[in-house]
Amino acid sequence: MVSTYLTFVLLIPLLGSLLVYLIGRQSPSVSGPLATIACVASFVATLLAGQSIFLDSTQSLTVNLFSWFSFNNIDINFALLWDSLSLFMCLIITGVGSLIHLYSIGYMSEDDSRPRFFAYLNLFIFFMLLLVLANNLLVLFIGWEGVGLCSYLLISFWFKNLDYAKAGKKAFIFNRIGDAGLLLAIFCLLFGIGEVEFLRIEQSLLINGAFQPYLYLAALGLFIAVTGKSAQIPLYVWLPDAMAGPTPVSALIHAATMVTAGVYLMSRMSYLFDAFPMLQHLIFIIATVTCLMAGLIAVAQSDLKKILAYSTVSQLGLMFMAVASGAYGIALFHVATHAFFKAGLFLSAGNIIHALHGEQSVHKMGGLWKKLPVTFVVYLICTLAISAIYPLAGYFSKHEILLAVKDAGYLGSFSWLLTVISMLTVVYMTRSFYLVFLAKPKSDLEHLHAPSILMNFPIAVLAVLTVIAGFIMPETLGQFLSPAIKEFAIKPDTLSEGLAHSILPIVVLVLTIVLTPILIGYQNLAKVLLFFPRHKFFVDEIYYVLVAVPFNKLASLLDSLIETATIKTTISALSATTLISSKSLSLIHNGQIRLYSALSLIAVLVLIFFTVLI
Amino acid sequence: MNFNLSIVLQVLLLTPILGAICLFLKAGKFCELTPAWMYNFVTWAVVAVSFFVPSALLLGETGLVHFSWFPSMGINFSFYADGLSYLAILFTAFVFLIYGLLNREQSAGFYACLLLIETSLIGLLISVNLLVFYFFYELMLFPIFYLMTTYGSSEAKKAAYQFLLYTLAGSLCLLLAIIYAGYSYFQAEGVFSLELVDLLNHTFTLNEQRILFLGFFVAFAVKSPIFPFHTWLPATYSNAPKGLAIIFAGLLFQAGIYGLFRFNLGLFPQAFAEFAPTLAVLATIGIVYGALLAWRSKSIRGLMAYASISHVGFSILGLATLNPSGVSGGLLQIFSHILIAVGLFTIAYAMERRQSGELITDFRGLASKAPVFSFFVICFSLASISLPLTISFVGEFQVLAASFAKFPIITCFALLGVILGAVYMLGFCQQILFGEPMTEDFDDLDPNERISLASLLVLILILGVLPRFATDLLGVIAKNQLSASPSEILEIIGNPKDKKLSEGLVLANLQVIPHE
Amino acid sequence: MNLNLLILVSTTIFTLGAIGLVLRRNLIVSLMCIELMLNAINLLLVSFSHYNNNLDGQILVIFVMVLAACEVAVGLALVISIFKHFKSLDTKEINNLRG
Amino acid sequence: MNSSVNFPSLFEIAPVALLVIGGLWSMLRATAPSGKFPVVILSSLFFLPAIFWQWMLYSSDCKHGVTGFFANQAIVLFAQLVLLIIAYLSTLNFSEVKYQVKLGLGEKVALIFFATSGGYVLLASQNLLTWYLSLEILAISSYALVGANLSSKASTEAAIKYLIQGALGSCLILFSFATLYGVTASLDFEVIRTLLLKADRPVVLLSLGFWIMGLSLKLGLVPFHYWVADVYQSAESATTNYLAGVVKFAVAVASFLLISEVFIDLIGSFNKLFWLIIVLSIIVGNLLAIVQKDAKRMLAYSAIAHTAYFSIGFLEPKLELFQQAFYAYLVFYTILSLLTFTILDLLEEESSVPLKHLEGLIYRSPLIGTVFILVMLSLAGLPPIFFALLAKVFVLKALLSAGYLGLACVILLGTVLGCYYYFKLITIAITRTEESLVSPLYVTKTKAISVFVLVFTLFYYTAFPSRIFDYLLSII
Amino acid sequence: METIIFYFLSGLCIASAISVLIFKNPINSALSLVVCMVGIAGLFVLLDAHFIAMIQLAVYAGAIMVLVLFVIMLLNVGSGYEIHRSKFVWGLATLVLLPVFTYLFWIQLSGISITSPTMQQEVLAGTVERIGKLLFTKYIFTFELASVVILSALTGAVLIAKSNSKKH
Repeated sequence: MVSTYLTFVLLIPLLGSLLVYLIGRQSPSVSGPLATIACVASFVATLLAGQSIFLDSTQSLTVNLFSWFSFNNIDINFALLWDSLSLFMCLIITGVGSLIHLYSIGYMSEDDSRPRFFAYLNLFIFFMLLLVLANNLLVLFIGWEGVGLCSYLLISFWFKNLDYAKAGKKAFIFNRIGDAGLLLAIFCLLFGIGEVEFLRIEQSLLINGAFQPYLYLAALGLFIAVTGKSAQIPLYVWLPDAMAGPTPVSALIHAATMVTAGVYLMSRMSYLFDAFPMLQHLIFIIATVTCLMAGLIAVAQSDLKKILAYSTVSQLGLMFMAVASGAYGIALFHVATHAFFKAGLFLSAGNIIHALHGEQSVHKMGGLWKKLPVTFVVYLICTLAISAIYPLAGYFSKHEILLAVKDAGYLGSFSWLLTVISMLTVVYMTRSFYLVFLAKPKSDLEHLHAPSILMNFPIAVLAVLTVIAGFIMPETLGQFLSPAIKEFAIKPDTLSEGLAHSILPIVVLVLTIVLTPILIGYQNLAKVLLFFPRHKFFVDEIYYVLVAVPFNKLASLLDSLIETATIKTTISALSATTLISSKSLSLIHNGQIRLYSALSLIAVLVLIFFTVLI
Repeated sequence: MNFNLSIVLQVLLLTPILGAICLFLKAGKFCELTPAWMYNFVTWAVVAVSFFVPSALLLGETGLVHFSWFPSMGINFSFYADGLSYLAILFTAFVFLIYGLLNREQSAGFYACLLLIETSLIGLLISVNLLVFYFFYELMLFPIFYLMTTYGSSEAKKAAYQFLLYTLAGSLCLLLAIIYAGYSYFQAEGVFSLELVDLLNHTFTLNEQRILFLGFFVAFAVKSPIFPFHTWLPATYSNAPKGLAIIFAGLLFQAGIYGLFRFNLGLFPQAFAEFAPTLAVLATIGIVYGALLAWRSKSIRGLMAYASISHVGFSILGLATLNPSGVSGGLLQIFSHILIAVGLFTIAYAMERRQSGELITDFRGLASKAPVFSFFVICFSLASISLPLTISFVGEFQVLAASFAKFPIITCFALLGVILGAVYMLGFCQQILFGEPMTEDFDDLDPNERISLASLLVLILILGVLPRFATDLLGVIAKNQLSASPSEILEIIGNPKDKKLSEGLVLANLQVIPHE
Repeated sequence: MNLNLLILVSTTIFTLGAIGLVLRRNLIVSLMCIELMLNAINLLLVSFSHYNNNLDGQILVIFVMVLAACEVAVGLALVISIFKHFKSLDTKEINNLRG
Repeated sequence: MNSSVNFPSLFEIAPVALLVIGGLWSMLRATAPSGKFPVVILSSLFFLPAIFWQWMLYSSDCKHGVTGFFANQAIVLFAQLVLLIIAYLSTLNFSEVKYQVKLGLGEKVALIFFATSGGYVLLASQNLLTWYLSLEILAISSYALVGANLSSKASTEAAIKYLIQGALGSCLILFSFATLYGVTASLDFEVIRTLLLKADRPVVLLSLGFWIMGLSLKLGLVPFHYWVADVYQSAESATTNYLAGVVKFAVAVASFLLISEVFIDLIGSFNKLFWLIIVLSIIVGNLLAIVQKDAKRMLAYSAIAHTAYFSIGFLEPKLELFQQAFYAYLVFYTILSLLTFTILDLLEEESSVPLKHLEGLIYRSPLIGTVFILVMLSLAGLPPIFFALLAKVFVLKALLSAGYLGLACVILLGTVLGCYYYFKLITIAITRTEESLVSPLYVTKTKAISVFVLVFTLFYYTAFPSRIFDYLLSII
Repeated sequence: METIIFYFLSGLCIASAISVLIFKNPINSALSLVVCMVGIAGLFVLLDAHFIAMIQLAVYAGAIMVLVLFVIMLLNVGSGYEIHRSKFVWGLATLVLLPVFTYLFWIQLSGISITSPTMQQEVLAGTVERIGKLLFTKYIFTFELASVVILSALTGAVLIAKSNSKKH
């Protein structure tokens, strides 16, 4: 029964995607609702399939759909793993997904290519579900690449704008680099222990230990994959550009679900990472630097979506700090809360941008609180949540992470960095909040494009979730996830603790609100101070110089050196030699019979000497 | 129905030949058939006949058919079909069928040449007498040359010469090696034989193996092509007229890889093992080199041509692993590349038919003009970069996983090729599909094109999702080929001089499908 | 008079004939040079015949003469027609065929 | 001294007699003041009985030796039979109208008859004298035939060049024979063979060296090839056909017989010489062919290369594989060369076939065009005619078996070079031009029949290769 | 005496052969050739080849050379075509001449003297009778064959002449 539901969970979005496109081509307006229904149906199916796990979270089930292929007598099955972790992820995906689908109906109502959009969205849901439901790394890889593909398609959804198309390509290529890492990891595992199924890898590691260099390489490969998908240094640069896609896409893929796949994967393979503390240390450092850097950049950005994007990168960094510290459950908790408030933020931003007819620069906004009250409230709540202010969801998850990180003790004397990171979040979020809603209007606010109820309802739900998640989740999640990943418990903070920890963020928040207008007056100072963050630390340029240029040079070098110079020249030299030699030979045949006789006689002499003497 | 394999194979071979002759003699005039109609009829017939091969294989005890022809020189019509040949024949027939759908306005001579190429391909896939194999191997040269020179531009003529001389230089090495192999057998056994069965029984000394391996290798390396032997390919694919690049790119290479597998690996296992690392390096260079140059390429077909070099590299890498899964992955790559290359070049052909211009930059924003077209472009591009659930992923995965176990560092470079694949393929898509449309009139695909591309795509997906049948089949074939040392084969087939030669050559049989 | 001297004479004449073929530009002289060479061989044959005490060589000489005559007949016919075409017998000018 | 009269019986010389009578008849007929010269009738009248008679001789059991003949050898009789057949086919070419309108057709046919009888005797000769004499019959007739096209300036020039070069070759051969006579005191092959080993080695080496060079000159091998291109190009195609097919066949087989019957013990010393000559011929022949602008001249140079291919038989005439390779390739080449020049005959204008004349051949006459393409492909050693491949396989097999790997590679190189210009000819033949569409090629019945016979032979031996190759092996 | 005659005749032959080469006028060359042939005929006599000597005089010096002279006169070609007087060519010729000459001579010298029969035997002079007998017994077939040679030469000459006459 469960397996049937599970199959439905997967198949509904896939079929939905096909149907949406096929039916949608005839009547575009149907496509949105249809896709939403599919997503909701999938959500319902998830709930139904998850019944037993809700009751007993230790349950896990493997559903073998069909045998895919085999490698060295290892059967690679198209199989699903149904346990609390995958259920948890599925709920987030289908739940948040449904809301965003709903939102998109309103957001995309004027676009002619709606069917395509919703088909892609549903397809994305399918691949994402496949990713989290996979029972082995190869099936996961399908989802992994599939979501990358959908991300590509959705980022370059408005393909007439070449910049958008390029952003999509960039996202895909960076993901592809990560995918290569994942492949490498799979190869290592196949070679090292001959298994690709999560459970079997776990068993094998438990029995044999994990001291092979190949497993180390596997873990590294997995981490490379994760940096690609979850936008960590060094592969994070695609995510800000990915904001070229429609805002719901940014919310769904680039905030709530896909980018957190890395956290999921590392949680799944936690036993592998746990075996290599050195690697964890490395991950931690990378995550910290990512977090810090993204926060700094976010402070200096003026594009609303970019701010949110860097914020996402930063928050992901935070999650990986937790993961590296061994606190997988807490990271997943943050995945959930982040999904709620970041989706809320993005959708709010979507409302704003929608209302302003596509304007994205925060400097051109302002005073919107009156015009978009619901959005204003949601944005406020989410901002507070991400700033980790009690009692919103963000506070709980973030605070736990900070605790876990401190416990892990990687930072040592650098623990003040954590505070900096947290406060950076507060600063950039508040700055954007101020500039969008509170600052003086820079433009005519009369012709706003008011958001429909379809757009306001989902963000309201997300806001509600943001508010209540902190109270509900910590207790349940700890129990719920512990069978699937390492034992962990979240002890919820008391009110007083919560308030105490919220003082600093609130102070910073207020300071930011006060200081931002003043700082705006000193443009030059800001330019100097934020020179590097404003230019994103020149990472894109550095990559261009370090990677793209050398490869381009290499390619042109190969082209000119091998393809043209060596091979083609050799060939043309050969043919030229042939022609020249035949032409010069034909010069000897000049029609002079005396020359012929002379040559023949000389040949006679030479050949006679040749024969008789040799 | 009781179909004798020998009859099926004969019919399979004779159908295109007779078709070609009929077309040549303009037999269509008498019954008022257009050449295209006749061509289509013949290709359908070939596909139909090739469906009987497995049933004939299952009924009979063996895959070997033998007609004595010139025994004193060891030259006989020996035909053999195993799963590999069968699949390859089926795909070949299918591609010719598709080409018939796409191109319906040509003259009788054009189609006759195509059928000759088909004969040649089918013939070389089923012949197990080395000289007969060579005969079929060379048979395709003239039709290709004819088609290129008669229907192509002056550039195509040049390319035709390049193709001809290159391939010929390679295959003459093959001829020399074949004769040398026969002679070496003669020295040992006192009989001159060019039968693969006999030669498989014979253990060549290591030195002989090395020399012979090189002889065979050069020919197949040119045809495949393997890295330094590839120069003919971009020119040929780029200049092939009338969409013939579909046939060339889709089918020619398989002769090379098939030959490497059946002959180099089968006859000279030790030399192959010795040479495998070099082969892997060459293959990997091919993968990366092809990808880099595809990235740089400015013309559509140039890009696809270099992409082909890159893809074929995976196939070769698979063979070089000498691991059953790797080899079977390499073989599976043949089929995936057939489907993908045919798809991509069909797309290129569709573009050329609609708008002149062979550069990528001559096209822009086609997505908004021709959505169906764009859909296929994206799909085939994705298949080309071996997205999971396409056939190319399975093959590539097997190849890379097997090669990782043997050549870890080389494999890392091959992975670089995987990344670069995305770079050039998506760059291509972006360039032609996205942005503001450049021209007004770019019609979407016509039904024939849609059917062909859709059928290819369906195959790509079906084999990508359910490749088990193919991988098991190829796996068994690969395993037998790898494990069957000459002495083992001798055990299996008994005395080869026996009248019942047909017992021989147990490479694999369609019967040996273990799954379920 | 011994065989070696005869051979010396004969080879000298033969060589002179060959050199004449190279040096002379007149076609008729070329033909004469060929005759010279044939004569040298005849001399050689007769000497051998003498020293071998065997007459077969002389028979061969007779036939060589016949052939020489035939060759000259055809050759001279050709020379005449060459002269008609080229108005000259200079081999230097008879060089339309080349390459 | 043997004083008995050594005249062969009429039964044995009947074919020669028929040929000579045929020649005489043609001469007489040529004196008739006017009217068409009946080439087909006349040649059939004498050639067909001769062929028939030869067939009788060949299939009869009494293959005993007679003075002046190697009659005890099946291969000789077989070669003579082949010679008669190809000479007949070649003669039929003269039935074309364009030859009828020229003067001297009767004489030409007579010369063909005489030359063929020379070739016939050459194959069977058993002493140096007959060998030399019959070679000269071939040569003198050839000079005259080449020069016979007197309306053409080039033809005369080629003839005189051929004569001077040929005479030089004759001198070389004769010099060699004289020395052979000097050391063995005999003209008989049998005696020479037995005495040759005892004779002084330097002298014999010198003498055989001269013979080989004279032979190379007659066969047109590099570096004695200067006449080949001029003669093949300038002679009428029918004559070229005869020279390249029949004369070459006769000279090659006769030389091979002489080597394998008489010089067999010493020929090993000339390995390197032959090797050099063959390599040079392959390379130079193919290279020169590439730049030619006249189809006949191009194919003349290619003929040099092909002659070198079968000449590999001279390298190791003792070995069966080499004998087989020699005969196999010679038969193959002879058929193809006959076909080639028969087809070029159709396109000829003033004794030359500029490449332009080939344009659109396949459109002017699809059948002839196809045959032409097939011939070119076969000359290149490519399918679809398997026979071509087999011939090459024989050559390569022989070479590999004796360790001539380098030479085998040179042959492959030559094949690649050769492919270039054969395909150039094909490309021209398949070029569609306006002119070619309006001027269909007229092919006479006789020509069609001879083309058909030759193509049929090719296909027949492709289908049943063992019928010729195994057979040849059995009678060598 | 014989030796003196031999040296005289040999010198004559060689000298006249050289003069064939160096006379500008073909008529002079032809006459030198006749002298050479006569000299050779003399050598034939010395070598007891009487019949051959006679034929040499009759056929060669007589018939053939008359034919040649006739053609020369018919075409009226004077000394227009110079010998190539370039020193280079002559030097080259000498270079060619010397090695051939010395080498061939040396080889023959060392070779034949071993195999040639001793002189004690009765000298087999080439008289008409002996030659004739040999010609009509052992070489009768070849003798007949010679007719074919002559026939073909005749036909050839006629053919060429015929075409010539047609042209004018």
